[in-house]
Amino acid sequence: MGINKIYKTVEEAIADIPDGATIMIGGFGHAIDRPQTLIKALANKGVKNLTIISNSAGVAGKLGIGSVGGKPFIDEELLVENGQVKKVICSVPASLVMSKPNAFEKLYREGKIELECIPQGTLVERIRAGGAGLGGFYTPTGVGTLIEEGKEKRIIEGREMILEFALKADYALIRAYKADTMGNLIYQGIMRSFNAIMPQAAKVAIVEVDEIVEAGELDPEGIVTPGIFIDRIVKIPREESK
Amino acid sequence: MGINKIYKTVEEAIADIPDGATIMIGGFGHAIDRPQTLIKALANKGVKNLTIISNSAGVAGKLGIGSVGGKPFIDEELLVENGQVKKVICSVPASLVMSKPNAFEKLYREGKIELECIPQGTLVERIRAGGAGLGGFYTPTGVGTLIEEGKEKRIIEGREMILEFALKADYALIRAYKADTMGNLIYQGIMRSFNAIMPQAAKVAIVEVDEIVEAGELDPEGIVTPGIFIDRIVKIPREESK
Amino acid sequence: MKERLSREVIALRAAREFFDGAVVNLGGGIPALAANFVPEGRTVIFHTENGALGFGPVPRSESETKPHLMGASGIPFMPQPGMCFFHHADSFAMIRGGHIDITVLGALQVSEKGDLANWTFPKRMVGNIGGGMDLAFGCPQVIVTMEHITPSGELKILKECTYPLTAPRCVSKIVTDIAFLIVTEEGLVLKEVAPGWTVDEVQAVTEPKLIIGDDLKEMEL
Amino acid sequence: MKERLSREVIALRAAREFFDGAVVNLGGGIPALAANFVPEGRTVIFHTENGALGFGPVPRSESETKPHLMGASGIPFMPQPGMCFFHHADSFAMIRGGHIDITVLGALQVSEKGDLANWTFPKRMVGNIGGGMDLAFGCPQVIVTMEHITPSGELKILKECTYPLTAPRCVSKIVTDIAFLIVTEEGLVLKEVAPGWTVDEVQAVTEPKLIIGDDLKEMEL
Repeated sequence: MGINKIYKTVEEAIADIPDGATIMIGGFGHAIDRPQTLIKALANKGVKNLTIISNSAGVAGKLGIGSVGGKPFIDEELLVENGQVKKVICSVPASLVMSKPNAFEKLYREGKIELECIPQGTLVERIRAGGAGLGGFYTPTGVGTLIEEGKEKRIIEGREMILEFALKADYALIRAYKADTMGNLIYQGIMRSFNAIMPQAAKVAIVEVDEIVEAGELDPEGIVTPGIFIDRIVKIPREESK
Repeated sequence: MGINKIYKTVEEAIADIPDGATIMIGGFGHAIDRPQTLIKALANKGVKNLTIISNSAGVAGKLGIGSVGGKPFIDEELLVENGQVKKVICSVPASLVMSKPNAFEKLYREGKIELECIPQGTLVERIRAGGAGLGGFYTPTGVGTLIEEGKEKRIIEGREMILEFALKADYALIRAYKADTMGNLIYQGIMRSFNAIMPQAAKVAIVEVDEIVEAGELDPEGIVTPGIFIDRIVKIPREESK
Repeated sequence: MKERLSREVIALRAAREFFDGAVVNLGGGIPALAANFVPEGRTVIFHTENGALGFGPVPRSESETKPHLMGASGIPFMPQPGMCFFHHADSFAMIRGGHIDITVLGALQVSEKGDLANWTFPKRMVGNIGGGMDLAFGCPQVIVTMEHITPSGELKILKECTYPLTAPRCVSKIVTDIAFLIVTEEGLVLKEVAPGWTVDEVQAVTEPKLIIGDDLKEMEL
Repeated sequence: MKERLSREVIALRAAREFFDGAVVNLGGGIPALAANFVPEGRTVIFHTENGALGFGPVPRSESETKPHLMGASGIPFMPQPGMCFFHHADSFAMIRGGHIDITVLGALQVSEKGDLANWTFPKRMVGNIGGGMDLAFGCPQVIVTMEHITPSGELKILKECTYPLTAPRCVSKIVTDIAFLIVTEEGLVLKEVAPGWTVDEVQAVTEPKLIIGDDLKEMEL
């Protein structure tokens, strides 16, 4: 009678993530949009050699930028600091405050972590392409900058463009507001960001939500992420999220 | 204090569409999702040499396929039949019932109209690319079929793909359910189809809706088409739509 | 003449391939009928390319028919808990991205390699590609449902398709009015024959040499 | 020393460029302050790349601050009628597609051709590209707000940028603490000087030769 997608704990939900996995981590960089509890569980699990695809390499949480009252929160910096990450593909690798370098910068200067730093719009479009079965796309963003180095270019309709390729992952860890039992998701305000794009591009998508309701309780016109993209749901009210 | 987007009549809303314009026409092919009143006004206006980008060349309306009770409705066949169309870019050019050929087929056999027939997913993705500032994309759809003729191919991640280019238009004519005064739109059920994708790719987007409400009356979490994409709104309750 | 399976029974046999939790898109014609035959105990999520997922059955009366609840073939559907809607770009991202597990499509011709031809033929100057090509390329499992031969007796299961292809090597299973076959690297494997039909009779109306499945049986209806 | 314009006044001058109905994205720092100075009688729709359009002003107290109503720079906003939300792919489709009319960005360097450098510099091994590059490439009008020179006195308006570019030839207007300039095919045109500043004084801290606008005037504050 359909697949049960509801997991009691984040530990169970991430139990099969192996060393060397490629993991997309959702959100933009605010306390409310990050899957903090899933990240923490991944840190506790201690898996290594991860490739992280995310907007940032963990730049805002410790500084409390993007939370009400400037309260620190968890982001992928925890994984980077733990030495669990081999490579980060992101648009914001360094601290937002130059005088307070983050874990990524320190490891990067020591040559202990790899980086692919790309424009945010290119990053999210590469993820969308991965989920949409496309191989790649031509974008104007980055022509005439360091970003074009080593990339194919062509002129389309008189404008020079760069070829960028699709990104996929083994897992996506995301945060949403409410899920129904089928995995349909809604968000609140700015929570959609990368959360509503990454599940499509991952083999297994795991979401932490404030609330799980019965199928039919969410307005069909308001569902943002169709349940077919979501594999595992864990209820973590935001006040307990960490 | 912001731009007034509300037009009293469809005639005023389409008054500046010139001969030779490229026009996207929204909907999929059902009575409820087509901008019937705008199409009719365009037919009455008599502009010529149009390039139409739409899911079909007008295949369902006269047959009443896709309406409650099989009641005939208006689609782009009216423009084709009138001899107003130079070229159609679509995925469904011919009648759905072989024994009842449509206006497009007759003109096409006489060499009086041009056709670019492409897969529906490629069509909508080309329109999305146009609205999203991308030049083109690689898709697997069509490799090894007539569709690949004359197109560049390359292998990405072991899979052969075709290069397809972005589509843009001078105007988009679409149908939605409700608009607010800022042009934010919501739809009902299957109405989104091409309607929610074409405005982004057109210089001027014109929508006919059942109802116009004040800004703030639509749930911000439920808005499907942001108002920044919409230029002109005309209220045409669906029972009067034709 | 032997009795051939009705369109409904072809659809019923195809529907047995729907696994629990499968996301399924049905083409028009025989495929659309499969919605009525989902095996008991399995939940199937139906997708229509014009922008809905998880919708319910066909309404029983016109009074229950809503103009905004209608699938791609023009067949209306009822609302169902968990249903949702989306635009065409998202809909075909689902299809091309491999998120629709199974599609059931009609066919004009199918080759032993699993090539599918279902959108046009040489005499028709203009064919409708529609959404079928994306479905054939994008869905992990493509099931063809069709009559085994044309009304005028021409073969439809061929060594090579002679009509323009919808997609090469995409079909995994074929349900006809006399047989159920699967496409393998080695060729077409005959898995089931319709009641009363023999292997030789099926082979006689099938151009490529059939491989006889070890577990060949009469179709259970 | 002469008085330089405050960060608020730089932002105020930039905001005068917002036309009625404009869709505007503001970067962090001085640009973000421009939200407070939309000229009376004009409606501006603000966009934030983390997924909101048409939101209202900064809340006056923490009790009015909601965690889900916060812009890209971490600055909270109030709801406003007509506001809407969307995901990142849609947000950057808006930006790259030219649907955001104006962006106001900070800069490390700007060239006389309108090249912008604002994401990194050689000594910093790791820079943050973020959403700025898409904004610089995608928005029809890029307005730079910044101090005219660095705290240590280095020039920022140059013949050629020496730092890695964010985008070439993208800047259309520059508002600094001593001048308002526009980028033209012929070069940088000085349109306004801050109260008390002379053309020569502005030229002295600007590497490229300035073209003096016919209508050059003192900035009205």
